Amino acid sequence: MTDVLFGYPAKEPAHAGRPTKVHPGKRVTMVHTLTPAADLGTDVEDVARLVSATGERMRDADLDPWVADVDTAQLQGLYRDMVLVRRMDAECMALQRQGQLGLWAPLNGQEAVQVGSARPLREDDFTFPTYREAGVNYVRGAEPAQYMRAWRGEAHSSYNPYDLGSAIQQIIIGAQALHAVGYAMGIQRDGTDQVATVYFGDGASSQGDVNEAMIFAASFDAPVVFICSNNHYAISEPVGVAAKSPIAGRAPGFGIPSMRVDGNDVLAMMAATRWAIARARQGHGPSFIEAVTYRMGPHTTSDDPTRYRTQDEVEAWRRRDPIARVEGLLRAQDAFDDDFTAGVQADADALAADIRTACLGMTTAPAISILDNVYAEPHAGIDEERRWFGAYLDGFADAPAAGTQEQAS
Amino acid sequence: MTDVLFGYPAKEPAHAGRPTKVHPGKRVTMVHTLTPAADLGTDVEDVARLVSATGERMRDADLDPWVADVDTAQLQGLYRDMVLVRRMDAECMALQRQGQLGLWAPLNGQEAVQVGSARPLREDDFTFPTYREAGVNYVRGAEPAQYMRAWRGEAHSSYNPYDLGSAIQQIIIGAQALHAVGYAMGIQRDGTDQVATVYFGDGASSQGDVNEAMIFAASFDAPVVFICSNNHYAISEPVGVAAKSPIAGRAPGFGIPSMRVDGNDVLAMMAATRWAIARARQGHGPSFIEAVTYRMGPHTTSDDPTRYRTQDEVEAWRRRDPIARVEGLLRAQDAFDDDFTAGVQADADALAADIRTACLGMTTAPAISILDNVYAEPHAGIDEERRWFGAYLDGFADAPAAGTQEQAS
Amino acid sequence: MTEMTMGKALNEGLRQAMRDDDHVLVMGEDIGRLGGVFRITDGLLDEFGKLRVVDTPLAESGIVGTAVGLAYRGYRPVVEIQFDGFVYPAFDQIVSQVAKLHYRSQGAVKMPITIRIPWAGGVGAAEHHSESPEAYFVHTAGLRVVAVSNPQDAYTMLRQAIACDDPVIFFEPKKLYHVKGDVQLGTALDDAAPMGLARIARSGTDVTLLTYGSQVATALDAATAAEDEGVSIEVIDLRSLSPVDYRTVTASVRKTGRVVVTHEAAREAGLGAELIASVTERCFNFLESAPVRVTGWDIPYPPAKLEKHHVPDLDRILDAVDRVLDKPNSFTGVEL
Amino acid sequence: MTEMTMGKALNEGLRQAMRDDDHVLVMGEDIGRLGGVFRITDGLLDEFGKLRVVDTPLAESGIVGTAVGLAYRGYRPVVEIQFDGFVYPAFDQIVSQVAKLHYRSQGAVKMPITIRIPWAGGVGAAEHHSESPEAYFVHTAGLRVVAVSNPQDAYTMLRQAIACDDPVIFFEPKKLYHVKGDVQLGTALDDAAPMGLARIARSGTDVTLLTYGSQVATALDAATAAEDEGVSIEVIDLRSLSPVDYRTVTASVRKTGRVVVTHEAAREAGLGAELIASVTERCFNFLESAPVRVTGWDIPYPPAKLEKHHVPDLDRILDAVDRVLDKPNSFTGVEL
Ligand SMILES: Cc1ncc(C[n+]2csc(CCOP(=O)(O)OP(=O)(O)O)c2C)c(N)n1
Ligand SMILES: Cc1ncc(C[n+]2csc(CCOP(=O)(O)OP(=O)(O)O)c2C)c(N)n1
Ligand SMILES: [Mg+2]
Ligand SMILES: [Mg+2]
Repeated sequence: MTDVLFGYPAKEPAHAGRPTKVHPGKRVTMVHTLTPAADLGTDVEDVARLVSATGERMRDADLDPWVADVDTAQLQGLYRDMVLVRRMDAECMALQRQGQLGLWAPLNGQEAVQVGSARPLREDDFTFPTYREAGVNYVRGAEPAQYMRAWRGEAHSSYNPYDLGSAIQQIIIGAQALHAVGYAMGIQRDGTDQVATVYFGDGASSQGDVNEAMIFAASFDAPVVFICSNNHYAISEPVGVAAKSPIAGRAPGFGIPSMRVDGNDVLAMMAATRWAIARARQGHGPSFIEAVTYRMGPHTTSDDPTRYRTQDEVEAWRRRDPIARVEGLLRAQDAFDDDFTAGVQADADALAADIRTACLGMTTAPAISILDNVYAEPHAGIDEERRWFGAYLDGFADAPAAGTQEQAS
Repeated sequence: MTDVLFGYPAKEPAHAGRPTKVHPGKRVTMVHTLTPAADLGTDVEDVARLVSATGERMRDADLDPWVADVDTAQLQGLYRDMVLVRRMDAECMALQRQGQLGLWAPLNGQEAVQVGSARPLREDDFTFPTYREAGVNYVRGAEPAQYMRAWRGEAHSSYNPYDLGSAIQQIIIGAQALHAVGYAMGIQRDGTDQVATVYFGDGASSQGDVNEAMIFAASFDAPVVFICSNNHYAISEPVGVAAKSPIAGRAPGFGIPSMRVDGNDVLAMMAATRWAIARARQGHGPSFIEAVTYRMGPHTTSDDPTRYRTQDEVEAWRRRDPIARVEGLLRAQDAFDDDFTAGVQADADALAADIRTACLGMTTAPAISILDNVYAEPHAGIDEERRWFGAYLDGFADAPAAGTQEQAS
Repeated sequence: MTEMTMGKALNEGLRQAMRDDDHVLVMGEDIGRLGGVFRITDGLLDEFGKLRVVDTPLAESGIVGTAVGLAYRGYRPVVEIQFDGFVYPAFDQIVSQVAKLHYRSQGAVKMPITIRIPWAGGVGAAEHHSESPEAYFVHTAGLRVVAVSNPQDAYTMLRQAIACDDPVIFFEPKKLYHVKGDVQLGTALDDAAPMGLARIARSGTDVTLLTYGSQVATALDAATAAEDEGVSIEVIDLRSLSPVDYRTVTASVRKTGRVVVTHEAAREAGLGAELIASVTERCFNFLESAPVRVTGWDIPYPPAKLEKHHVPDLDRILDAVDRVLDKPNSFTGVEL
Repeated sequence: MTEMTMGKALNEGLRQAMRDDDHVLVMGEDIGRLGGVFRITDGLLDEFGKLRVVDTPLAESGIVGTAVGLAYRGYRPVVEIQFDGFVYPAFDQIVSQVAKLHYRSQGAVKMPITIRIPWAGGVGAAEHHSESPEAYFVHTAGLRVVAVSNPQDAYTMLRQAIACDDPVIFFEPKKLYHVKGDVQLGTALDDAAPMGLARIARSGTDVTLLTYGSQVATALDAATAAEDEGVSIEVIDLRSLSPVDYRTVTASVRKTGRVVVTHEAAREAGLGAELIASVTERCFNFLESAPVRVTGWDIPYPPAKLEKHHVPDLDRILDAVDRVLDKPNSFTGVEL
């Protein structure tokens, strides 16, 4: 008969849980303690963290080794990334409010999750973002127009995925988790040491697809990193609807080691992702990161969050701002002078201006183009519809701009 | 910063894990230690057990309290149940081999899971079985014809679910897990202390629906018991394809306490299910039981298991037979005399004979009946097709048996 | 009679249905505190409480699958799918369980589930938010499928759908949520036209124009425009997409002899195909020209800026009317 | 030419495709060690190894979803869905991802995924094992849909489907797995008729009988029987269900003027509706009578003992032929 023990697996010497020593094989680990919380809204301290909300560097034996090389210059880089991402997000919000975009899903508050988890990727890695991961695409090298061509309604994807190493932003909640696992299976078959990463939300963790993705990833030891951006809400539903205990606690059950990380701590996010990516590159299979963060803005520009949450709650999270704490850290290192901030500010302004220009300069494709790319090879049905539609459009030949490019309004 | 600890949640005093003391609320527990196994085929000792393979009564502090009332007479009853279930199964296999059934999914080897988990149900509870749970329906009071009317191809369900308190046997893998949770949500709304139980296999644990079911159950504290019959195979795929570590380890991640039980030990199954049912009845929400067992026969009568597993493996499991070990226990209690066995044998023979008679006596419904019950209320489309089909059948009025009942061949 | 938007009418219909029968409950994503992303369930949580207005985890198969279990238990769940494009994860539960359980159980298990789907395009939405999946459900035996086109129908037919012992897929054109109309609240359901009947939205003698949902308004506009040219169009709002009220449809076609069908959904194996096939089977000898479809192209729904080229508009409908009247039209000279 | 069953022909087709292109891999439930429940993948694991013959966990959405990821990476996954009725859990991945990703990415991401589906009834199976879901996929833009009816097509079209850069839903009639026919193995794909072309299975002059899959054999039997009564039926095996080869179809209809469509799937909004609507649109002036459908009823697939009343048989087809020929038939006097 077995002992009656909590925990899974049986208790082990503490060091065995350190990320650097996580055994690649069958061992299932949860690297950080999880206390099932009565209220997931208040569990934000139960995370791995390297920088406090006030900007002090904290020690974490698991994470520290993964950011030992991060010097002041790199920290400044992360700061700059986040400021630019926030500015990009704000500009797109503004463009939407001005009627230039149909919709925007703001990421304000989640800059650290996105920058911290995307920076560790190599150019030849591949990521699978959701609608909210514009900050990830910033890191992947997006051109200005590539942030919002789709949100403007000009096309379904803002960019060619192979240009950025980033799949098209997924709107069907959770579907991309399986794509990432399949892509990672492809990497295995090619025998390279690339990795795939995938983003999804706390709400998404309820979808069958996300769970199946973990099962497939574990079954095939796929080199994939699951990044759950727990921003505390699925539109109006607090994370407590989706999970009675921390989401990071699910992965070990599927045989996937996981970490629960302060998602507003860019350094911790970078460390955790490096840990997970290293495991994947070395052939040790999938890992899972729950990034505990907060969506400061509305779900999308269509949403009114005052209907379901208090200003107090939002303010509490403002005090955990991901950018401010890096500022604190940099100040402590005397690396936050006017030169630096002015440079960052100028870059941010330039990015915003470029985005605006790109957006306003967009042209709408001709009507007949809606029949393009339905199939990759010739298709009798589409060919016929093209003839019909062409003949129809020709009937308007004298009408202005029919069948030709329209200038954006 | 948190400690680096394995396990989830943090270690607690050992007694806290005992089923009788499992806290109803947010506390997430795995009652028995799980050592992630390199080969799930060899992990059969890592289970809660009350009767050894050779029939000795073992002590288990978690389970014992739940079967303190089980006396010799009750044990004899469980033995009888299992013998009758095995005989019923064998008879249906024979009927299929003789061309009387289209298909049969044998449960041989899994009698203890089914009898042990179904006996604790009250008549007004409700269960959601798969195609393989004929033994559960035996316990639910099935009449002979209610085992195989569907397998004979006469109807899609062998019985009216409300007669047995058992949903129609589900073939879509995993779908019924959600039905059970929904049913349990209905119980909550009615304010009764009934419970729902649901069966699915090791393979089924990969389906999105099963995972979503756990998420919904946890979210709503639904009074439902998940029973995963891990019979080591999903058709030809060994459980290792579905799970790199024991399936019972998944539930705690969703906030659901779980137990991993020897599924060939009817007493342990009964104890575990009573524990889970008690939790549900008392308003403490869902529980999960992984019953570790083995499918001794083919997946269905269409399957040839020699293509994917060895006779040695099957023989090893024969030594863990669920019926033999109760025989051992009864012998030790001097409760296995000829009178008893003869009585059980006679009952089994009678059941088999009744099943055969019921099967051979079945009549096939008339052709036009295929249009019945598509809708519960009048439907113009079906009404019209009924007129058309009726007129068509009338054209064959002189042909033998057209539109009338056919005697079974 | 009260003037209200379709969204409000649906809200009133739900409220009435919940008051009429305490086994009715609503469930879905964001339908509780938020009142749904379209506010169709606004205020219901306050009136009926958490047990009857259920914010669920984000999983459509889970929502429909648990609704099946609730129906097993005797409840009448009303499920909101947040947008048309998110119904597919629930497709298995809908097709194999919701649609078939009554049949599979020989009538023992009823599935009085209403699945509400904010539906179709024309609202400038992001991808997956403008789908017209109705043909999938029409092709699925065991389901009833309806589509509403005005506040009164929205109010009444939603109550009828909920009261019906069969599962109903209930399509609500997003484009019409804010359009107002007069609604008679609180009438007895028996007094209303049954959900299964089509409605002649406008009488006419030359051409029968079959449509449903937000296309009804476009069709009526086309009929008005055609009138100027002396063409009298009868516009039929199908209301019930499965079963189709062929009695009303064939009576019209036998009168006009000419048929145009319009819908937003793709053409290939869409509902228009069913309508034309059935009309041809039933009215062949009355037809004076080939029935014609004006539909979305056989493409995924296009990006918002281009959707106007996909959703049939007045011009495309009039072009089809010309075609069935053998007047010059865009197909003149095009080989088929 | 070698004589072999359709099952064996499919097996050979898969093997050839895997030899021709090492980015082809097969995945599904029980397809490895067991060789699939129908043994279509028999021997492939031994020849190509675990990385190219992948026994997956039991989750259809997972299978198709990971295939999407593999396609993103440049692979050409061939997915086996174990039975027709188990494709629905994958419906979301098929409809929103597989079908649309090429369009959604403006052509950047190819989805050369072949989804093989053992299909349809007539084999005395348990429920959910005899579904005919083809209309769902035909209605879904972005997919190609084919159905095979003989070993040669099975072999060749499977290779063509795998070589095609678009996703293909590939229907294999279970009823024909054991039926034998001559197969020319190993030919160059360019020499074979394109997958998109229909085949005139039997020439005739009086009636065009459109069908596909296992109904082709029934249709040919009907044509033979009709010949005895002096009726000449042209049987067209569609092969490609989307797009339909309307060139071949309309040429036949313009010749015969009379059309019968037969399929196992339910009638309402089934492929038959599409065929009749399109044929009517294209050949109205050539039609001498209303085209008629002979299909499964609008019911869930019935229990095995009753399926013979559901799947169209020779008698029901001949009854329909009588109907299009205006001879006495079961509809005589029935009001439509
Ligand atoms: C399958 C599906 N269902 C519903 C939706 C509608 N929807 C869009 S975002 C969202 C909430 C997602 O929450 P979460 O996963 O936490 O991500 P977040 O938006 O917070 O980043 C919902 C319900 C969808 N896009 N897809
Ligand atoms: C959705 C779905 N996919 C596939 C199948 C085919 N199938 C029937 S049983 C089975 C294996 C099930 O294995 P498991 O869940 O372990 O249950 P067991 O048969 O071992 O009792 C499969 C793949 C199915 N019935 N439903
Ligand atoms: Mg969220
Ligand atoms: Mg099993």
